[in-house]
Amino acid sequence: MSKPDSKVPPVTATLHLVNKTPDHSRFAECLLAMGQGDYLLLMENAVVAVADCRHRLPPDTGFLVADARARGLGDEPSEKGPQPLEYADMVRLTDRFHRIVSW
Amino acid sequence: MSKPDSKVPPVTATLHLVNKTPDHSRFAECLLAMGQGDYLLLMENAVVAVADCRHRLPPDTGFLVADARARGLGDEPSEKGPQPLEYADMVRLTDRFHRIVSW
Amino acid sequence: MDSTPAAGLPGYSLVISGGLYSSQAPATALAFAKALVSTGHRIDRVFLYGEGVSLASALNTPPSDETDWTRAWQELLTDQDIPAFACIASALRRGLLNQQEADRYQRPAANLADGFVIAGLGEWVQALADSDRVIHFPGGA
Amino acid sequence: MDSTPAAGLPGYSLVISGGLYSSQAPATALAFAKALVSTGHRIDRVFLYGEGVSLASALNTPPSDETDWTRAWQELLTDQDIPAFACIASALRRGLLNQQEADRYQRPAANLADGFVIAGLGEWVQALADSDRVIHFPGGA
Amino acid sequence: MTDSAVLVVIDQPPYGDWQGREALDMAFSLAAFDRPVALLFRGPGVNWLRPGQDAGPLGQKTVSRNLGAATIFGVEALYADTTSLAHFGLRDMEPPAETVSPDAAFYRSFSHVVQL
Amino acid sequence: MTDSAVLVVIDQPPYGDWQGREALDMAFSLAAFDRPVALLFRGPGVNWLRPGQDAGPLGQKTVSRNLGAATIFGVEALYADTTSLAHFGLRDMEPPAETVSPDAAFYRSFSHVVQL
Repeated sequence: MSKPDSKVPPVTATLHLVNKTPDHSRFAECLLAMGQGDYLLLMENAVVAVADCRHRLPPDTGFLVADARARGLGDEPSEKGPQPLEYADMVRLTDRFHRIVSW
Repeated sequence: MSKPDSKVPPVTATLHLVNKTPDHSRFAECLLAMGQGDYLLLMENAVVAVADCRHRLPPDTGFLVADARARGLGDEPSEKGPQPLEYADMVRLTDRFHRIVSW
Repeated sequence: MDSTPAAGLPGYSLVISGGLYSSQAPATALAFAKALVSTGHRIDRVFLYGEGVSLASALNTPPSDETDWTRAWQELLTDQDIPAFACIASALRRGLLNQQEADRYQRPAANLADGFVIAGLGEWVQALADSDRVIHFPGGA
Repeated sequence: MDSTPAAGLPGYSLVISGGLYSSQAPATALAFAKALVSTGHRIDRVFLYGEGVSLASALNTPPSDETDWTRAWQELLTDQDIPAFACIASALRRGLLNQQEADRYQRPAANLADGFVIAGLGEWVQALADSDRVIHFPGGA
Repeated sequence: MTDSAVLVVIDQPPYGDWQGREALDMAFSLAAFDRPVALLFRGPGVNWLRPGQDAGPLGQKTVSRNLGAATIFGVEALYADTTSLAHFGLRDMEPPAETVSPDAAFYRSFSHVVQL
Repeated sequence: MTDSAVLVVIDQPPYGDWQGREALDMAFSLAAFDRPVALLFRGPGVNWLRPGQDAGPLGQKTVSRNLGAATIFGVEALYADTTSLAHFGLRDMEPPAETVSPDAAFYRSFSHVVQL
């Protein structure tokens, strides 16, 4: 099972938690607000973004497996694509990042 | 005070009630669904669309005066722009249109 | 307000699915309902669905300098003798119970405000059949 | 679940502002809270705000074959001895009252579920000061 | 498609809130009273039609079983917006739905359009 | 701008729901406890800053009076997104706010960012 990179991010970096669909204005706002070293976690309705051809997701993107499976989306890690995460992986992320923004 | 045209619309025509901001996906969906003879009524948060330079509103558009005044928007009728409507004018619209769709 | 419906005008039902503080729906619907009444229209029924059932709680306690939308609606419903229904499935999930449902599910209290009745979606289907116009006031988010 | 917080791990507070049926927030927050507990983290407090107060109603009555999120949260709060607060301003407007507020405003009943306390925004400010992480679970619409 | 049918629209993905389920209940209710009704999945709502859903780990019931029974219970038609299907990379649909590009003419073919 | 300040974001117009008011209450609460806090108006939320509001006919209290007191009550700064102001044709702001183009660096200058 793939895990978020466990090295500690720079103190300025931000973990972005998004639970809105890609059609919601907050989704695009979040992508605009992402900087170097940031991580994007897709939760709840936002997981449908992994199948959405309209948005290019940042390299450091994960999605909650439980939300994805519920919505019939694969949980196989891909070489470059978003990484499947369990809730415990989400805890590892929130442990690592000092600044966590919910969108 | 300007009133919606009181002639009876064709039976196929639709009155569209929109209460979402222009940034909400339903707003654009509504504009796409409008046809000949339809009327667009901006309500609640949707009234900010009268000040929004991004959307071209259809010629037959009205907005609720109470919602516009609350949000600091003018209620003067303009030659071509959206028409200010009281709730009683909204009733005249819903009387006239047989098909009314809320977005 | 004139409470005698004029002949020839369409009869209305109103559906409110926007929540009390998550939307403006109950307030807009009330202003529209008053305009209907004052122009001599008949309001057949009001149906609360989804988040809209929040309007019908007897426990809503806004600060005294804010509008009490539940009470304002109750006054119109009583004055004009308009039946108002809260969908039972929406209501139970969201903690809106009359005494009968509170007893049935052994909950500690009932909180349905006077003037509202718990009923099924059949009342909405009936509104579509009975009323010339069914106007929907959804949430706005 | 291991209930002994490990030294050196950050302490958490959770803020839920998404409603019970208008969002997935209470459910996601619960899954996350359980993951925190099972990995040895401390949860300092839970704060319900805005539509999020809907979780704390003792009258929520989902069908018996659906998850009862209020009860599921109560179990975690009790097991782990986590204080949970519902913002008083959000709660009163939305018809969530403890006995004291029901008496004060002469409302017919109280409906605050066991395990939750009515409190001011100061509890949230305190969470920002006390906890290493404050995770917010908003509505999703 | 009956010209007096009600169209119920679902435009949010499943499981994120109760809106889609309550829209579905409206459709089933109409069908139960023998009123013609159809469903339209639009925008992120097309994700209701994605095969292989399992909401058990979320503590919810999987909606596809309900939806699969729609036509059995009397829902006349299921429609899915072609553009939205493409956006979300949906080729197979479960249950199958008729693809449409909803425009004024489409919405006008129904007596009522319900969007929660 | 203090680097440990909390940023509270408002991105919906006033009066349509209670979200903005409850966000404002959060900001005022922080200020009351002497915690540094700033407000950002973004998207349709910039309409909070439009002069001449009167919500009386809606049965609500006008928010601009509250908002005007923000700096008096200790809110450190009011920011408004430049692009959103242009979208909604806002030139005058009441109360005045500092225009910004919020990007990663902007959000990173705050210890917490709160969006209801």
